[in-house]
Amino acid sequence: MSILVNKNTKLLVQGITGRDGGFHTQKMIDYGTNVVGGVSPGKGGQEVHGVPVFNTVADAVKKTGANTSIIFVPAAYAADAALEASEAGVGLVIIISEGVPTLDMVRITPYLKKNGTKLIGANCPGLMSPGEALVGILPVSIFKKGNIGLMSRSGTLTYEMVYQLTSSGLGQSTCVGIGGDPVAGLYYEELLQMFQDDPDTHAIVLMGEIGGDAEERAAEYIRKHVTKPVVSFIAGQTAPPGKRMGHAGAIISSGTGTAAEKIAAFESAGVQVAKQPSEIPGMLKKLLNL
Amino acid sequence: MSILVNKNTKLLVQGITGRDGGFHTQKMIDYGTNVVGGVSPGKGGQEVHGVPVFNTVADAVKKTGANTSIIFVPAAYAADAALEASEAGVGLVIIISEGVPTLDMVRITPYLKKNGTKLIGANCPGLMSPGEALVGILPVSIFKKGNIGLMSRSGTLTYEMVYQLTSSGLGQSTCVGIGGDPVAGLYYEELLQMFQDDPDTHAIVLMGEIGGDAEERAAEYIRKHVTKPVVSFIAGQTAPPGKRMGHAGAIISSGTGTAAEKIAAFESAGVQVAKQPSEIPGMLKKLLNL
Amino acid sequence: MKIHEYQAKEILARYEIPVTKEVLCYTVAEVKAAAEKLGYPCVVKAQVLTGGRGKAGGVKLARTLADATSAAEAILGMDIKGFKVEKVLVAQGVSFVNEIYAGLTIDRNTKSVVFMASREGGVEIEEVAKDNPDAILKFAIDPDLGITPFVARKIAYALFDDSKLANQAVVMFQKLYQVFIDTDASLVEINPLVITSDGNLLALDGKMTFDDNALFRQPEILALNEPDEDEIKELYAKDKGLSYIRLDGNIGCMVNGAGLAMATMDMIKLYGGEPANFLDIGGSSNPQKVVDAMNLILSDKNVKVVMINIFGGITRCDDVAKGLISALEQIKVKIPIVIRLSGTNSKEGLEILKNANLPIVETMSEAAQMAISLA
Amino acid sequence: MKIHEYQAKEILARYEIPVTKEVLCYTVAEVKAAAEKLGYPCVVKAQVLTGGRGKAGGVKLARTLADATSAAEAILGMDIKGFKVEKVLVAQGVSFVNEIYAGLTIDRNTKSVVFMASREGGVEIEEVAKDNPDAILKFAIDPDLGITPFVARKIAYALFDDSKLANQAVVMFQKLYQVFIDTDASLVEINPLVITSDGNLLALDGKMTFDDNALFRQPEILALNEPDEDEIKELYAKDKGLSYIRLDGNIGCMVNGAGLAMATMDMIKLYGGEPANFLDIGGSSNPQKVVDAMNLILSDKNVKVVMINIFGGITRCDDVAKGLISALEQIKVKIPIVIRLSGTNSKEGLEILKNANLPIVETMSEAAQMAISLA
Repeated sequence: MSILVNKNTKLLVQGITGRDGGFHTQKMIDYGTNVVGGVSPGKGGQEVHGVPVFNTVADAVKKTGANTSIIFVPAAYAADAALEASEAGVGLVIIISEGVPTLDMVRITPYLKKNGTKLIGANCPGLMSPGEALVGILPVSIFKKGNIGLMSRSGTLTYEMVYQLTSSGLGQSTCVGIGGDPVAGLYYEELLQMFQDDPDTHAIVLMGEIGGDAEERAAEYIRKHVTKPVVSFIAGQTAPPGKRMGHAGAIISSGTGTAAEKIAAFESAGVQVAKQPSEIPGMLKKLLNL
Repeated sequence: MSILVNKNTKLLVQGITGRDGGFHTQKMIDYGTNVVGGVSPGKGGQEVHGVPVFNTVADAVKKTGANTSIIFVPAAYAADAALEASEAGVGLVIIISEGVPTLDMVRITPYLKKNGTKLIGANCPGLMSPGEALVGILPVSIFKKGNIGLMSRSGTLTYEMVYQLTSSGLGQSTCVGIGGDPVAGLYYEELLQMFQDDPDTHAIVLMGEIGGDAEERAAEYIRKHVTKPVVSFIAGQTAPPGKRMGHAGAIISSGTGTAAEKIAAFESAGVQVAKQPSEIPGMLKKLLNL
Repeated sequence: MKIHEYQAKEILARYEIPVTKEVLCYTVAEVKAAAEKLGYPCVVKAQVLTGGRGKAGGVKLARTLADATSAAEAILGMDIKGFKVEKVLVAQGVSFVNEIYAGLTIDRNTKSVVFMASREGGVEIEEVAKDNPDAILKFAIDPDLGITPFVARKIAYALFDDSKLANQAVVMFQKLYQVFIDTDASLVEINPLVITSDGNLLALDGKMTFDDNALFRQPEILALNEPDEDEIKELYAKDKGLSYIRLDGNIGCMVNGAGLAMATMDMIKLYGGEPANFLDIGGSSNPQKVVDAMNLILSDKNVKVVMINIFGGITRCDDVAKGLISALEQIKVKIPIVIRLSGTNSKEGLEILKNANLPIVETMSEAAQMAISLA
Repeated sequence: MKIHEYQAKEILARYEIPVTKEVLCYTVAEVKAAAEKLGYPCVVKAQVLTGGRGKAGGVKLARTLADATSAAEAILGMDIKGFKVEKVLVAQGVSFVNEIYAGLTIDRNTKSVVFMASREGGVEIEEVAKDNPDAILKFAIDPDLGITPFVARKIAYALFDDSKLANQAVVMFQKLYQVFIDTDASLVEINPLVITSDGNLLALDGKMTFDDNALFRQPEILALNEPDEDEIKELYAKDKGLSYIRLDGNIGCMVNGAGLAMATMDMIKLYGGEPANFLDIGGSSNPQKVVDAMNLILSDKNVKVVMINIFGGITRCDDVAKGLISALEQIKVKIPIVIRLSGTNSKEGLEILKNANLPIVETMSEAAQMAISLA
């Protein structure tokens, strides 16, 4: 099993006629993801990699029964694309686009919530459930089906971690890149609960970052609700204070969000924190008695 | 019993320091309604008829536990007052104010819904559950406790009807003036269901008006969901087409909303329609075998 | 509140919605000059605040100056449903391939603004609604979102197969919604919205009405108001806190509450009488209102009897009674009055009237019957 | 993006939020003229895009012309946390009875704009947060509603006991929120917001930062940007689709993804090295980016070795490899390069690099250790 995406995923690609949308549509199809349609206003009726293109998400959902949508449209239009998917009844929306204005995310959040639409991203690499479905831009070759659930604010750091896990023989149930923006969709707490509830996830890896207090809140959540082993790594431990390291999330503001605070919070919740990603497979094996 | 308001109602009066707010606060207290507080920004700390006044609804709810609020503030501020009550957790809000802009009502509707706040009005006389509580501006002397549920788009027509009922010995469970504006709170369907569910309501009187299709929808609802006897009267049967009769609701637009259409809809749903209010008590007695 | 077509199109143009080139004219000479300037064909259209001008002959195509002249002569001064045509709009003739309907109004059931659109434009939308309801698409607009681009696209791609037209429509429909919101409209309608022969969208006609309750915050819209004689009376009434509509009968009515006022009229008709007016003195208890209301009723010389039907809620009967006494002191009322008073402070009110020796009855039907017998 | 106090207050003033009378000055002579014009006491304040100017001596009260002169001489040219003071604001001295804090920012947890308010203004809000967290009131603003009047009243009556002040605050707080929304801000702060001796609200200081992601639709805000030398490099990088921050070490880093870039820096430090920069080449696969990135790294003369760490997702390894080859053809890279490439199209990428005879390692820690050994 897995969380969020699996063999039942019927995927729509918003922005399928763009360079990245088209490229990754092919990759997802190659992996076996059930890509049922694409959306690109004014290009309805065309086909991309054999996938039918529609003018609106509503049309696409009506014709294909899509239940998940991945968004590759330019940042200025990404929030509206997510609203469109939500209004059309899509239950899970993943925004890959980078650079979405924060207030756009603030504006769409209540609407998606009202419609019961789950959101991943923006500015994220998407999800991968090895052996089930790729819904994102993750490099499939590094994954292996297994029982580790992984979530991360950073895209490439996720790949790094997956690479280490797979190299050590530890497969993954689902890997989720939650994105590094200040206002994002599903976050640690919701995903921790999903992994906790997924029978095929035996341990959880949480890749954190400096800035904000999401890791501290996750630690608190783990203490209260998570019985499965959780290990973590915090990126940016050596970042200079006050500098914004690419992710808007990664700002150390005075007194909160430092790596030291996050590590302390995790450790007090019984979560082991690795000094470098390569330590994590060993920690997991020990915790799982492998 | 009764619907919506009863002895457990803890009432707040928004706009308590105004002329109408003050006058009707006294009337409601006189009737025995539990008026726990009033709101008037900048007048917090004062008292009106022995009722403490607060600057904000949040303050008032915190201090008094109010669960219902009645709004007498000027029309331009009424929608904001309703939002304030809803945000503070008030479950039932009644807007008495007349002349609230339609788009204000459109704007507040989703917020109240999201918060689970029921709304009555605007531009309505409020509610009366005889022997339980008066939450409105209805003249108490004409009411009598009993088993007829009454709802009406018109204020004074409600009084007229109540007067006829009481004169004929038929008491009322609850009387609700739903208001005559184009966009209003609880409407026939919701209230029909409440009366249907109220064991002490034995029959329902629905006072309709020309314009819109609310009566037609109510007829459909009655056919499907209401087993108790319903009788009706439609005001404006002789109104000239195209003229707006005070209530924004009362416009006959070509082909829809005429008295004839409404009467036909009701009759096909088994609802008896009276030619004048004074016929209604006789109809009810026959239906209830009194 | 209604405005003229030319006013509606001025507002649309301000929001950069393309409208026909046109000139407002008050005289035949102005129409001739406008037609010469705009070229032929052009269209001469009566500007009246009522529908059905087309069927009444208020819209004429002119292919020559002579056409334009005779159209102007025919239409200016014409009576359309009781409205005298005092001005016409001369609009450039447009060659088009298709007529669309686009309109925004308030939907009571979804409690939201609804965008109505149809590929069958050019005729009255009510007729389309009756004959072919599926041809009208309705999109309830979430008030928290407004018409976001995706909503506009949904509407546009439902109406247009061509993506160039759809793109134009996406921009236009968002602006149309903005007009609706910014002006507190109750109706904004473009019918027809045409696809011109060169493949662009253009508003041939425009109609807007506004929420009277919101005019207090719309001074620019209020300034466009051009009430006719009856409406001036109605506005005067509104200004005094009254709601008045003149009718053709002889029994003047003064009632509090619109529903009761309508029921009062129904009652009068039921017993064979004819009401002279609808008059709702509203939900407040200001004695001056009764004075104003009485003046308004008596200004109609057809009125032979006044029936006052008050059920006191927020309007206190004692205030009504005081107002009546005060009104009758100020105006010499020579015609009979029938009063029915009940509700809040009715005891005090009845006491006051008794002292003034005014005729009081107990029920609405009694009052109606007595009024009819005195008319 | 940050702006200066004087710029923030100009924006506030445009929204009719009362701010102190003040003059921006670049020279001592200008300060003298401004002080004479504004009268005494006045305040001379360094305008630098960093916090803590007060502690650094960048704010001085002047009671006389001599005071103002010496303050100007002391502050102009001063270095505050690496920022040279090139301009000062001379502000009229204000007599006040109380200092309030009012600020708006984004709250990640409620995913909304949050209004923070405190009766304990005048000090850094982070200190209040640490010492007396209950003294900070937080109001999450429903994005569908904004700060409606009732929300503004809730905040105002929590801060002010006097209803005259509360009424002023209701108006001001609604405008403050409008500033935040209209400008796509990430922080709007008035600290202190003072109650003047004559009982009015006045913004003594103003601070605003903006969402970089939204600058594309905020040309007026973007025009206010005054980047320093490092920021110019960062902006140049941003313009090229790169995210660059200069640091003090000697190992140049080129990484895709912010998290991996941080982890790369962590790794270098873990093994005893010092990164020369943070450089994220982002999530697209344009070969030109690698050329630009290499130029940027080599513009730092401290760099002794370049460590390239690419994990291909949306960035395809073959594009990175092509970009590298292209970059190395264009620029004569005299220092060693360590490359680690993995992920999407990594096979094709590695093939390309092998043909070009470039050094490749398999893991991040190997790459870090090799880079350190070569530095």
